[in-house]
Amino acid sequence: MELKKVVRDLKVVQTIHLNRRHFILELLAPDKLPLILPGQFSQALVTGSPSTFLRRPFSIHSVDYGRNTLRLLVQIKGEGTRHLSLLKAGDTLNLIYPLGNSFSLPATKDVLLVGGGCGVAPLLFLAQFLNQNNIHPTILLGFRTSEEVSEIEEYSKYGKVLVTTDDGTAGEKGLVVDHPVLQRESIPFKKIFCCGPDAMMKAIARMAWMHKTDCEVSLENTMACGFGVCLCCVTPTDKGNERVCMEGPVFNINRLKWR
Amino acid sequence: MELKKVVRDLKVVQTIHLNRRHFILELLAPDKLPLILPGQFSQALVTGSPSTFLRRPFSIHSVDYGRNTLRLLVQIKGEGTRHLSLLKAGDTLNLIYPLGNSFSLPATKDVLLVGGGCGVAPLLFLAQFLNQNNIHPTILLGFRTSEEVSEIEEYSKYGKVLVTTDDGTAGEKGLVVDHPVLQRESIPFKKIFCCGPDAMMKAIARMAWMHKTDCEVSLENTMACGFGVCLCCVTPTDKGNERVCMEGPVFNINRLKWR
Amino acid sequence: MPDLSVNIAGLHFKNPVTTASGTFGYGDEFLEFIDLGRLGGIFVKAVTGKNRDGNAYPRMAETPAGMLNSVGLQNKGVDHFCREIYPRIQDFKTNIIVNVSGSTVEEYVEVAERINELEKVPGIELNISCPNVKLGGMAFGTVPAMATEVTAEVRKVYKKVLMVKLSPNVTSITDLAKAVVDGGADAVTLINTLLGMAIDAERRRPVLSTITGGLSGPAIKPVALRMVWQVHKAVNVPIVGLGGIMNATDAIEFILAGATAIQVGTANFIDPEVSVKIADDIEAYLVRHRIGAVSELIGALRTE
Amino acid sequence: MPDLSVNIAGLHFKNPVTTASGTFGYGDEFLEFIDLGRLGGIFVKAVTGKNRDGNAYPRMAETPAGMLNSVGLQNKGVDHFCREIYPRIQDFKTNIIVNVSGSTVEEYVEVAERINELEKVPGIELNISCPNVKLGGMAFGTVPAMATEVTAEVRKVYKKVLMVKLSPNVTSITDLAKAVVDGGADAVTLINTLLGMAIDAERRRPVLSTITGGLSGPAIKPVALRMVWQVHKAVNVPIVGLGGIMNATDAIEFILAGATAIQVGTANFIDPEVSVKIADDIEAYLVRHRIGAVSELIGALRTE
Ligand SMILES: Cc1cc2nc3c(=O)[nH]c(=O)nc-3n(C[C@H](O)[C@H](O)[C@H](O)COP(=O)(O)OP(=O)(O)OC[C@H]3O[C@@H](n4cnc5c(N)ncnc54)[C@H](O)[C@@H]3O)c2cc1C
Ligand SMILES: Cc1cc2nc3c(=O)[nH]c(=O)nc-3n(C[C@H](O)[C@H](O)[C@H](O)COP(=O)(O)OP(=O)(O)OC[C@H]3O[C@@H](n4cnc5c(N)ncnc54)[C@H](O)[C@@H]3O)c2cc1C
Ligand SMILES: Cc1cc2nc3c(=O)[nH]c(=O)nc-3n(C[C@H](O)[C@H](O)[C@H](O)COP(=O)(O)O)c2cc1C
Ligand SMILES: Cc1cc2nc3c(=O)[nH]c(=O)nc-3n(C[C@H](O)[C@H](O)[C@H](O)COP(=O)(O)O)c2cc1C
Ligand code: FES
Ligand code: FES
Repeated sequence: MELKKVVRDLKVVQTIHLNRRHFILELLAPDKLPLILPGQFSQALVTGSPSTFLRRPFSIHSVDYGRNTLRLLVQIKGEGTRHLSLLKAGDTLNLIYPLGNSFSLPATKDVLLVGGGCGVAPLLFLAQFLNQNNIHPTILLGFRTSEEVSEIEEYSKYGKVLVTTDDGTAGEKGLVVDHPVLQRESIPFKKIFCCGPDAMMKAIARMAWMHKTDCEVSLENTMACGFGVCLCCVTPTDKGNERVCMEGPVFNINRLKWR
Repeated sequence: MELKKVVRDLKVVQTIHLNRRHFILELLAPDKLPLILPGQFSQALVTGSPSTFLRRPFSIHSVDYGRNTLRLLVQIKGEGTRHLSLLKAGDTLNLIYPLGNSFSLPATKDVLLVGGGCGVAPLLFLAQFLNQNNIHPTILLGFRTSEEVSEIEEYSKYGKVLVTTDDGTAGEKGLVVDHPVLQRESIPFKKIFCCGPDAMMKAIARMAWMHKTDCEVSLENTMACGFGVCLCCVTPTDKGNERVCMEGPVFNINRLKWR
Repeated sequence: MPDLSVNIAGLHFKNPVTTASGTFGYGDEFLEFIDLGRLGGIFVKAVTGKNRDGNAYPRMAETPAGMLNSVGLQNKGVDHFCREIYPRIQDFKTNIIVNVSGSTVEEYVEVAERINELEKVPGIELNISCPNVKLGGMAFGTVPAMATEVTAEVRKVYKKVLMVKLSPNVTSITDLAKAVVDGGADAVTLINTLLGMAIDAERRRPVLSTITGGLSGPAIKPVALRMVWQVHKAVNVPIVGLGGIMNATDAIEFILAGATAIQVGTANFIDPEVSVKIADDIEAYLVRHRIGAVSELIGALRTE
Repeated sequence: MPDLSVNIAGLHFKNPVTTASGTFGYGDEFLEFIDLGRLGGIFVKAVTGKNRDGNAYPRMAETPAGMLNSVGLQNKGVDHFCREIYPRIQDFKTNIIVNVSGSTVEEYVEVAERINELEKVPGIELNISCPNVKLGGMAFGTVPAMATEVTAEVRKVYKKVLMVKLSPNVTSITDLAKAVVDGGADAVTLINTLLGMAIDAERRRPVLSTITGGLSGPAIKPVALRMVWQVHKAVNVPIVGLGGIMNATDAIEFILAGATAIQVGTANFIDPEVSVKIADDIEAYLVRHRIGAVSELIGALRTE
């Protein structure tokens, strides 16, 4: 399979509303899916929203090469995502995909995935991929409240799932970084993959540095193109300003200027 | 009943697709309809069309005070009208209405209504109104082709209907102004009401002048507001530049600078 | 309840929401839609010395997130305004500001002098920026020395609040703002329309009778915000900000950039009730952010 | 089949559709999407004398029908361009034009001299208009005498097609166009971005790290069209027109206003295949209107 970017009209197979703020779009590709790696994302064209001019980036949540479908997990933030939430089976969504680099295949089996908010999106696909490589990660997911806890059975297929909620209505109360599994003298992980709000990723990065654990994060940024030509999405790294949509979205924390 | 302009969300009762280019929106008002006069129009807010910024003007096609509904007859021209054609029962359409002046009640019973294209829209309501005042007009309607001939039974309730089509596939072949009823030495009408493309109205006006027949036309123009404040929609009259949306859309041809 | 009032050169506005000249008629067309008493003020359509027919039609073209107009100062002249319009609108419970235009310094002065006599008009807005009249606004609004001159001459005869409305079609908006402040302006209004053009590709013709026209609406908001911000840092008089304001969020952006009051223009065409909604929603914003007075937001953009 | 080719100062373009600097990378990112050989030309990202990191992020804000950017000429310098990029792109079957930027006349001259040596680059576009670099473009692009000077100095060392890209943030675009033609420009490109600003009302902060940035997209199309039209009437060199072109209709509007070629900018972000579609649809327009050659449309707006 070729790793080639394409622009395609995908057909909405179903829209699964997980809760008031989150939904899944299952999309059928018109031709054979290209090879997609965990951590890669797509740029979705929102139609019918007068205030949405540019495409919107979403991680690939899962891929089914057999059925030629992929899923996006979307959190409703503003007008663009609200319009996407109105899509119904049979509607069309134009995507550019797959974009960006990917999480790396770790050389260890002691792997932790940490996700928060819509940052959980790429982790399902990553967990699946790790399983295919005989790695059964621990998966730590942070949600606002019990109502938003979702897809736990899905994640559980690929590893042990731990949950935190801000209000303690499910799992441990607090932030992901406060979860007991990370509050030990030495944590049982040699590699962490993290995706979520900036503050969360920075907290996890500090912890990883403290424990000298290798860690990759998937950054967000403001994107105009998503395929490397506008230079709007840069982040400072050891090589200067790099594009989050091309050299990223996944970066090893040691390459970032976060210390 | 008060003649007052209002801004209202109306509910779509049904969308009747007459042919590929024309449809009727039947709309239910949320509160008692204000008094609406024949020739008045509404300004419709098109949502979900990124290229449609301003409202779109449409004549009131008919009014049912009993059921508190009104109808618009719309011809698909560009993105705005295309989006309106997608409206379904239960959807909402925001209107400002009723706007503009109206056709006058004639002092004669020998009345001809002439309409072409989407200019037929206000004539149904006018015919209804004339009937209520014991006038049974002759109604001459011009269409492109037989496929677009529609609502003849509706018009027939209020007067005798004559039809022309550009291609002769229904009624007389040719333009409305070429219809035999107008090709006589003296035409049997003392008052003409006309609405349609500019060229058509000017041809009818020339004919009316020739026969010394009184004639009112309903003008189109480019409108930004529709209620008299932007001065974008003026037409030259005997009183200088007048607003088509306030002093019009209906003008007696003698007041226009068409000669 | 937060304090929504603002003050421009001693003139009290019950809230910062006013309406832009040329988009609000003389206010009375809006009586069917809103209670004018809920607005901080209204800026009525441009008044010139003599009757003007304005430009030929078509005068309007829709553009992406905006519109072009080439109305061209159509009005019946200052006499007619004082005799026919003023009596009709003088008792509105809001500040009535008259937009004063002209083709010569003398015409500006003549109109300002006449408006000065109208007891219930507490201020004027000198429109030195209308891009539509050939012998008119453009030059005054783009050459600082001329802007200073026309402002200074009007200042001599006009005793109440004098605002000057600037054109955005200039290399340096701050130079123009400084120029009119030097001429004696109490406040500056910005921005007027950007000069633009629309073409009908099918007919291969310009859409407007005048070929070019003034661009307004959300499309110009980023430019307007930038100019308000630049002028706020450059001069020390209050700013009335406008350009593409469609809702309270937009309005607050202008206030944060440095505007003391804002004007709602093109948005009135799409929703004639929007100005009052904006005033309500600004209040809601203040409550939500626990801000006691809207005046605390003026120029309060955090740039550290 | 209508003739789509156009000619700028002797340089042949197979069709009038090119891509705008800063929105098309170095072209190679588009190889996955389109056949570059179907384009008239590509204008690659700005090249400066030395490496530039560009501005801090956030560098982008979405606006009504447009966007602001404050990328700020990020590039690795002319050495790197000649050594690393040029070999990679030199065999594209289209005109490769290099966008040349700088902070001083010397820097412009240095870069132009180096690019002059690159056999397969038939022209440069002097970017005297980038509003993002403090010590940079702005001044050259807004003061006619400086625009003439930098163009004339570059003209001395640059032997192929010299285009100069103008800033729209000026009172008189025709004065600037005349200035660069006086300096020896073979063609002018217009427009670059309008200077704008975006504010996040909730956080009460500017959206961009640089506070202000360059506005592009459909929002600016009316201003761009107007400037192309004005310049077309004022100077006698070919114009490359751009600003908000999203489809062939937009492109034809620019050509009717006076552009010999057009550039597709921001639209590439929304549809990376759009430039080729525009070329196809221009051809369809010509067929539909029975026009034998696109060159017949240049400046062919009917204004009588
Ligand atoms: C590489 C990448 C992958 C992403 N993957 C996912 C995903 O799988 N699922 C998901 O739900 N979201 C994801 N996001 C975020 C998503 O793109 C934004 O939430 C979305 O673009 C918001 O669009 P909107 O029109 O609804 O909101 P807007 O109206 O554009 O914005 C609403 C609010 O959200 C903020 N916002 C908008 N875009 C971003 C952004 N990129 N980063 C931070 N804040 C932003 C705005 O400042 C504003 O306050 C991803 C972003 C990136 C860059
Ligand atoms: C007072 C009044 C009453 C009207 N009543 C009706 C009615 O009852 N039914 C109906 O179908 N239409 C009516 N129209 C015309 C209708 O408003 C336009 O067809 C509509 O606005 C087009 O919108 P759009 O977005 O589909 O097309 P756009 O994309 O805006 O335009 C498509 C094409 O139509 C042309 N066009 C657009 N608006 C007008 C206009 N106002 N006059 C002439 N050409 C125009 C444009 O130049 C363009 O070529 C009326 C217009 C006015 C002023
Ligand atoms: C139809 C129309 C007519 C206008 N007439 C005037 C005028 O007479 N005097 C004036 O100073 N500005 C006039 N303007 C400019 C507006 O007052 C305002 O400066 C501009 O539209 C930008 O604001 P907006 O984007 O909110 O509309 C007019 C604008 C429009 C759209
Ligand atoms: C992200 C971005 C980067 C740009 N970088 C450059 C540049 O390096 N040099 C330049 O001359 N113009 C640059 N521009 C301006 C564009 O080339 C073009 O002039 C402008 O965007 C208007 O055209 P558009 O509306 O079609 O995008 C840039 C524009 C954008 C959006
Ligand atoms: S979003 Fe354009 S380079 Fe990354
Ligand atoms: S459309 Fe605004 S005055 Fe008629």
